[in-house]
Amino acid sequence: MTVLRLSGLSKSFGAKQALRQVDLSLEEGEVLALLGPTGAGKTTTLRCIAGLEKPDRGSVHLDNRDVTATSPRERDVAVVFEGFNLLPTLSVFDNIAFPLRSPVYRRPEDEVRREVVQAAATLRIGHLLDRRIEQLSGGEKQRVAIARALVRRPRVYLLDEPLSALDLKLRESLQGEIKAMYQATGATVIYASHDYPSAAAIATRMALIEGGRILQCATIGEIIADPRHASVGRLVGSPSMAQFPAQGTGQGVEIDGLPMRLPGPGEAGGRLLVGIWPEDIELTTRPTDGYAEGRVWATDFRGRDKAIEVRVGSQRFRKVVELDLQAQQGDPIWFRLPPGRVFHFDAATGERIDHGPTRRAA
Amino acid sequence: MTKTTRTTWLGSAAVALAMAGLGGPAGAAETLTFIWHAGTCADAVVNIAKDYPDKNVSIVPALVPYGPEWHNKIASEFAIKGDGFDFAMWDSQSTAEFAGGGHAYSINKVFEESEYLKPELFDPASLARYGEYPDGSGQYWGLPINQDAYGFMWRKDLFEDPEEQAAFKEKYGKDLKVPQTYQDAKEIAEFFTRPEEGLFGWGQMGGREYDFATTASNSFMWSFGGELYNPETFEAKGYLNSPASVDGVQFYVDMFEYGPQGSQNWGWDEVNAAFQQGKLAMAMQWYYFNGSNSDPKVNKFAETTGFGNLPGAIGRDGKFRRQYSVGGQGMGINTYSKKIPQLVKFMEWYFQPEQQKRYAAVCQTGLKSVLDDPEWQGLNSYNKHFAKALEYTNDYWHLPEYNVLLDILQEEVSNAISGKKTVQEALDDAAERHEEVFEDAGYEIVRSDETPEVPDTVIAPVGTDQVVELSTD
Amino acid sequence: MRQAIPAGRTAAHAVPRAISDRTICGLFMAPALAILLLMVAYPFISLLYYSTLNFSILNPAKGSEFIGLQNYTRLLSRESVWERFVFTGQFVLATVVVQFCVGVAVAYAFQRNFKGRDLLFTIAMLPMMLCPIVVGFLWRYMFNSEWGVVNYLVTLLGFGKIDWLGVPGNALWAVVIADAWMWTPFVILLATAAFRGIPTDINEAAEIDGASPFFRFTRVTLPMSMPILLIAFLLRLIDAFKQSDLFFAMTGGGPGSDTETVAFRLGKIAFSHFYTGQASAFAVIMLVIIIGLSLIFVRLLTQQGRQD
Amino acid sequence: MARVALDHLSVRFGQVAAVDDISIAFEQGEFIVLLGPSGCGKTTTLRCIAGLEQPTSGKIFFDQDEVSHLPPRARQVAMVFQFVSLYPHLRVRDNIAFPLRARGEGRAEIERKIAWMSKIFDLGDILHRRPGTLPPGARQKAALARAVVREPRVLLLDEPLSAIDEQFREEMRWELRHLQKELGMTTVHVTHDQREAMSLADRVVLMRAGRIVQAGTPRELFDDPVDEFAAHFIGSPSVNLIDASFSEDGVALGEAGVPIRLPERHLEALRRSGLRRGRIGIRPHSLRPAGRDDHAAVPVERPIAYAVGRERFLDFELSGQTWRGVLPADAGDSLPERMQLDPARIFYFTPEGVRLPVA
Repeated sequence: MTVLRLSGLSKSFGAKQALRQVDLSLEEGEVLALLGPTGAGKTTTLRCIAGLEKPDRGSVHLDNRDVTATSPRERDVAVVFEGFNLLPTLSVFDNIAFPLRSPVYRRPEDEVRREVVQAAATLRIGHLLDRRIEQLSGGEKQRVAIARALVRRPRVYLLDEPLSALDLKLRESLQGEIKAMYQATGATVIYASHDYPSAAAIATRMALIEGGRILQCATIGEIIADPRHASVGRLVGSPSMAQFPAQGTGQGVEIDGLPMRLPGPGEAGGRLLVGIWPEDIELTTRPTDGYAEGRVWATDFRGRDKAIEVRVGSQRFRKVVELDLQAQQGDPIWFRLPPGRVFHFDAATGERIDHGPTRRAA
Repeated sequence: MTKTTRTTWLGSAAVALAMAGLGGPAGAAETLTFIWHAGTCADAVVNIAKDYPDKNVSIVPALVPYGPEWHNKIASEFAIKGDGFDFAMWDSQSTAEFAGGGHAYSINKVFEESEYLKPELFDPASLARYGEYPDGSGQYWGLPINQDAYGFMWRKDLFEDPEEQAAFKEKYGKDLKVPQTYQDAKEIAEFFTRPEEGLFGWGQMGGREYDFATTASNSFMWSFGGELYNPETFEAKGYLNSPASVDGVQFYVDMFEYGPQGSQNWGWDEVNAAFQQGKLAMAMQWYYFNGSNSDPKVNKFAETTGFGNLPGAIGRDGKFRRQYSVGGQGMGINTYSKKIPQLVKFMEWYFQPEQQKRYAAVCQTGLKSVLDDPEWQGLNSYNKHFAKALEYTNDYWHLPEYNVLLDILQEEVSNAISGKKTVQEALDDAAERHEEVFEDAGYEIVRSDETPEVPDTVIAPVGTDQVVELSTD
Repeated sequence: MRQAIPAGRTAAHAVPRAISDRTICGLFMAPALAILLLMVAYPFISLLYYSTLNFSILNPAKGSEFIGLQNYTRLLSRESVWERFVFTGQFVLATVVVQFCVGVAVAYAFQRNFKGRDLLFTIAMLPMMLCPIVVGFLWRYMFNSEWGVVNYLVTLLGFGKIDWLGVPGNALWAVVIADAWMWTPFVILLATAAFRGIPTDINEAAEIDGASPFFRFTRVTLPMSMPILLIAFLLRLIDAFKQSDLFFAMTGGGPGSDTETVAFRLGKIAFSHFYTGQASAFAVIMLVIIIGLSLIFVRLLTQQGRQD
Repeated sequence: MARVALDHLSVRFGQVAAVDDISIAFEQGEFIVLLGPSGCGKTTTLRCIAGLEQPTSGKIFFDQDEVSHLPPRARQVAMVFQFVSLYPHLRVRDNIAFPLRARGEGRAEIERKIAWMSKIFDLGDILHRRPGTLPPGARQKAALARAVVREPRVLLLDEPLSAIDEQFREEMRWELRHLQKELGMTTVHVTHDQREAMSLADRVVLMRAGRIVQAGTPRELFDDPVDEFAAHFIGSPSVNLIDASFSEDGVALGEAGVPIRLPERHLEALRRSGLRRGRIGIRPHSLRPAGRDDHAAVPVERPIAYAVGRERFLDFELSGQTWRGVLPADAGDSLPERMQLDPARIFYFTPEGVRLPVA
């Protein structure tokens, strides 16, 4: 069942176009990540859904009801913002209980208690219920904020970068908790983030947004197999997609500054971007036929493996490699782009110009 | 709030309301507020008023420092027609300003309504000085409550020291005695001016504040036969800058040579302080301060301080005149006060001789019967001189614009003292500016063909051919 | 204002569409605007009105005559008035410069940790809390040329006694000293706040960069505290421009009228002479000057902001 | 560039030893990261090297020169701070010129060095802008340029990346790593972020309570932690840990006493230690679906599988605790019943947290 549907949502603030024709729909129990860089329109989208912002055009449907013109309290959604917006004067318990005591959702007090305790247990903050907000750490506050949204059991949860203020370890543990929470309650969630790993860890589907436009909305597997836009490639993956400015020759594609000719769709003289997921780039530490020579610009040790950045002229890419690969900064390295694994994008618009998924699916 | 407490609360509110309603004026304490400058006399009024038989009435002082703030406070209240005070002691010259603006309550009405308060209780001169406006109209706006005049004090120990007397005789060829003329005073002042000993001959005020310089210089000006203006023709030119006026002010300015450095900007406080520290052989000072200057706790030379009247001067017409500034305040009533009947009752009590005698022990009463009383005259060394002094006092403009005129004259005299202008220039400028004020205020200036060298002969007493000596005991 | 509109919109969703957001905004702001109008605009307009009249509030019976800009032309054509502005300018310049030199230096000294610093700081703040008239009389006695403590110190140093208050040039400095004594604490306070607002990191960074204390002060501390110091400077400037109490108590404006500031003169015209019309015109002129000064500083501040 | 040596360095604040008798040397050109939780003494150590803090005892050497008590100005070090690394009132070029002017260098020399820095750090576009108008990454790059421009003997970095958004932080790590190697400067970097430490360091110095817990390459710390603290602090996702009881028969995990078969050589070592109880740790990436060999395997209860990018994780319960392992990318939808610990990568800890050598 479709819980939420956005159609043709547009919104501008003065000269700034925040949203352009945003279409999205969300099925019951689905967790959708809204992934995009800062300023892409994530927060505005969430605010339109919550009713905190009125779109200039387009509509918001909740359970097939047009709610575009209704006030936030008439919509059954809960929002967790990047900040904590908790009430510092109240205890943790009272903060979580707050929505249940508000006029719209008023419940009997024993039921309130039950719900609060249960939500607190889900987020492992049962022992904090009597504390005051100011005594909590950042991670604890964030859990309280999530519990406060959880307790009301709304139709849709809107999480706006709820983890970006936290450090890595805390973020990882909260990711798990948010996952556990929605799996346990079957909640419908939109999770807005600029951080691909955390979005990927939580979401079943991803909507990639940039410049107020939805570039693609699909499962991660689908996105990897068939990225629709150059920006999608830059937003997804860790490291993200390698992209090389290139030129069409009529017969194929020539990557700028590299002795590499690849089959491709480019017209003669057309500018394009050749994209490839780093995992598909083949490397070797010895000069090899058909491989281009680059230089290791920097390395990044990641515990179980390491990433390297390779540069040749103005071209560069990053790739995770085995720890044992002998590649120190400044070392030469040889690489190859297997032809079946590359995508072609229009250099000016970023649109894909070849069609269909590559052979390989995730 | 529980039900019981609410009932109780309502109950007590009702009682309170009922009390307020029933009590009325009889139950409520009445306060009569007055404005004055802080000091012994204001304290005396408050102290005496504590014994006022009607215990429902209390007298509340609203005191300000002496100076313009005091005038301005009264004036500001009048400007908004407020009843922030019921009565006030204002300077003699302010009567015109406040009565002219219609803010003062007529004392003639008080005389009519009261059984006791009548003009005869006061010296006619005092009454005129502290309450009459316009001059000679018989319309009174204040009662003399604190009479004051410029007086004179000197160090008897110095004057009576045989060595000093001999030295003086040696130098000036005459006896050292308390001066009766400024000409004499100047020689004595010169004689006692010994900066290396920390002793100076003469102390006088010259400060720019309020009326400090003007009241002092006027005393000289009048004694030399000068005048501020001609009240008939409203000429200031030819009067304020007449040769006689210039003589007087010049003499005043010259006298600073016999005072300590910086005394050019002294006020009464500095004159007192310097005298009390024994730095001055002679000083001109208001009678008002004699109370404290004769107090050994305040003045370590109190026992050997002589109090008396200021010298006079022999003017360029050869006549002797002795005139000095009147001080002190009249007591006026705020016409916007809502408590005038209660106030008049209080005044009837306060102006009884019994109360006034108590008052006169520290301040200068205006009640004739007390002033004439030998008992009061003998109370200290200066009361008898004060009774005499009133005959020689003079006052400046009784015009509503006096404050502007005063400020101009203060400025110009101050310019002369500091040497920024010569006395002639300063008085020329002052006369010019005064006439502008007169014109702005709508007075018609009738220009005479000729102006007198010594204006005093035209509009006031001519003076005497002989020096009229006053007692210095 | 942009901030307020979305909030208004949100509220508007719940109510019938008959009233627009803008109207609601207006309705909410109306009481505040009315109060502002009453508190600021009314007195100002009546000030402007009075400034065109020949009128004394103490003598209303005499009536008020409309005389256009005569009050202004009269004031501005009088040399003595211009002299007052020149003197006031000298005073303002002198006192504010002294206050800032001393205040900033003392505040800088207070940045160091030493024993009794807090107590000393509190004591240093005291003069600011006193009533200006009291301060005036205090200094009047201290500057008394015969027995004042200042001349005592001067003679101890082997100089002759100075007539502090009787000579215009000296009197200016005497009042500057008194004014600076009273208001330097304000500069210390704001400068201290400004200095403390500079992150320790910045100073440490400069120290590591090899900067000497003086170099650090002039290149880091001072420029970084400039916005607050500018505000303090403006406040002190306006306040000094309005100074009259100290002159009233210390010199009475004398000798002559040489140490009358414009505010002192205004006070006299308004509340001693009760030339209400002329005083209103004078007040308008002063106001224009103060607004002009403020605008200069607002521009400086926004310029600084824009550069960041 | 200098070799930096700390010799029995201690800093006390009252009764508290912020730095407690540290001796270590940093080689010329080495990228050292001081890592640890807040209050471990890493920042104090850095500040001692800078001269902003005075050691209570001990000495600091730059090459042969003892600098322990020299003022910061005299040490020729450069430092980049966490929050305010640039003077906000100065343009980028004046920021870079600041240390040169502070030392009174000539105008031409200053111009030359600004040009040099601009080239290395690619600052062309931002030289004339003020820090407030710059994105955080560019700001820190300019801060680095300011630090490096006067060729310090040591470059000190006090959490320079922690105030930057995660987005930019990753980029800055790459830049920093590259530049440090490029310039070959002895660099001491302080952070509490193990990811950053691993990424940047030639050698990580892990600190706790004023002492050095372990110093070594990132890989040494990851693969061979000296104690439970080090094992836990380093690595993301975190190491799985569980209480274990050791007996003659074998090893049982958690309160539920889940038995686990371990290699004989491990049991032998445990027996030799005489311990009855302890803890066992395994990193998620060393925990994979068990093959036919049931050696070192644990049962999977309540599994939740999820993907992060192309990696798939499996969270499951083991005796009431959540453990995390990885699933191969090519595994289907069916979840394993047992997960296997890579025997070579099991950590054994005493109840006090000290690592038992087993292998």
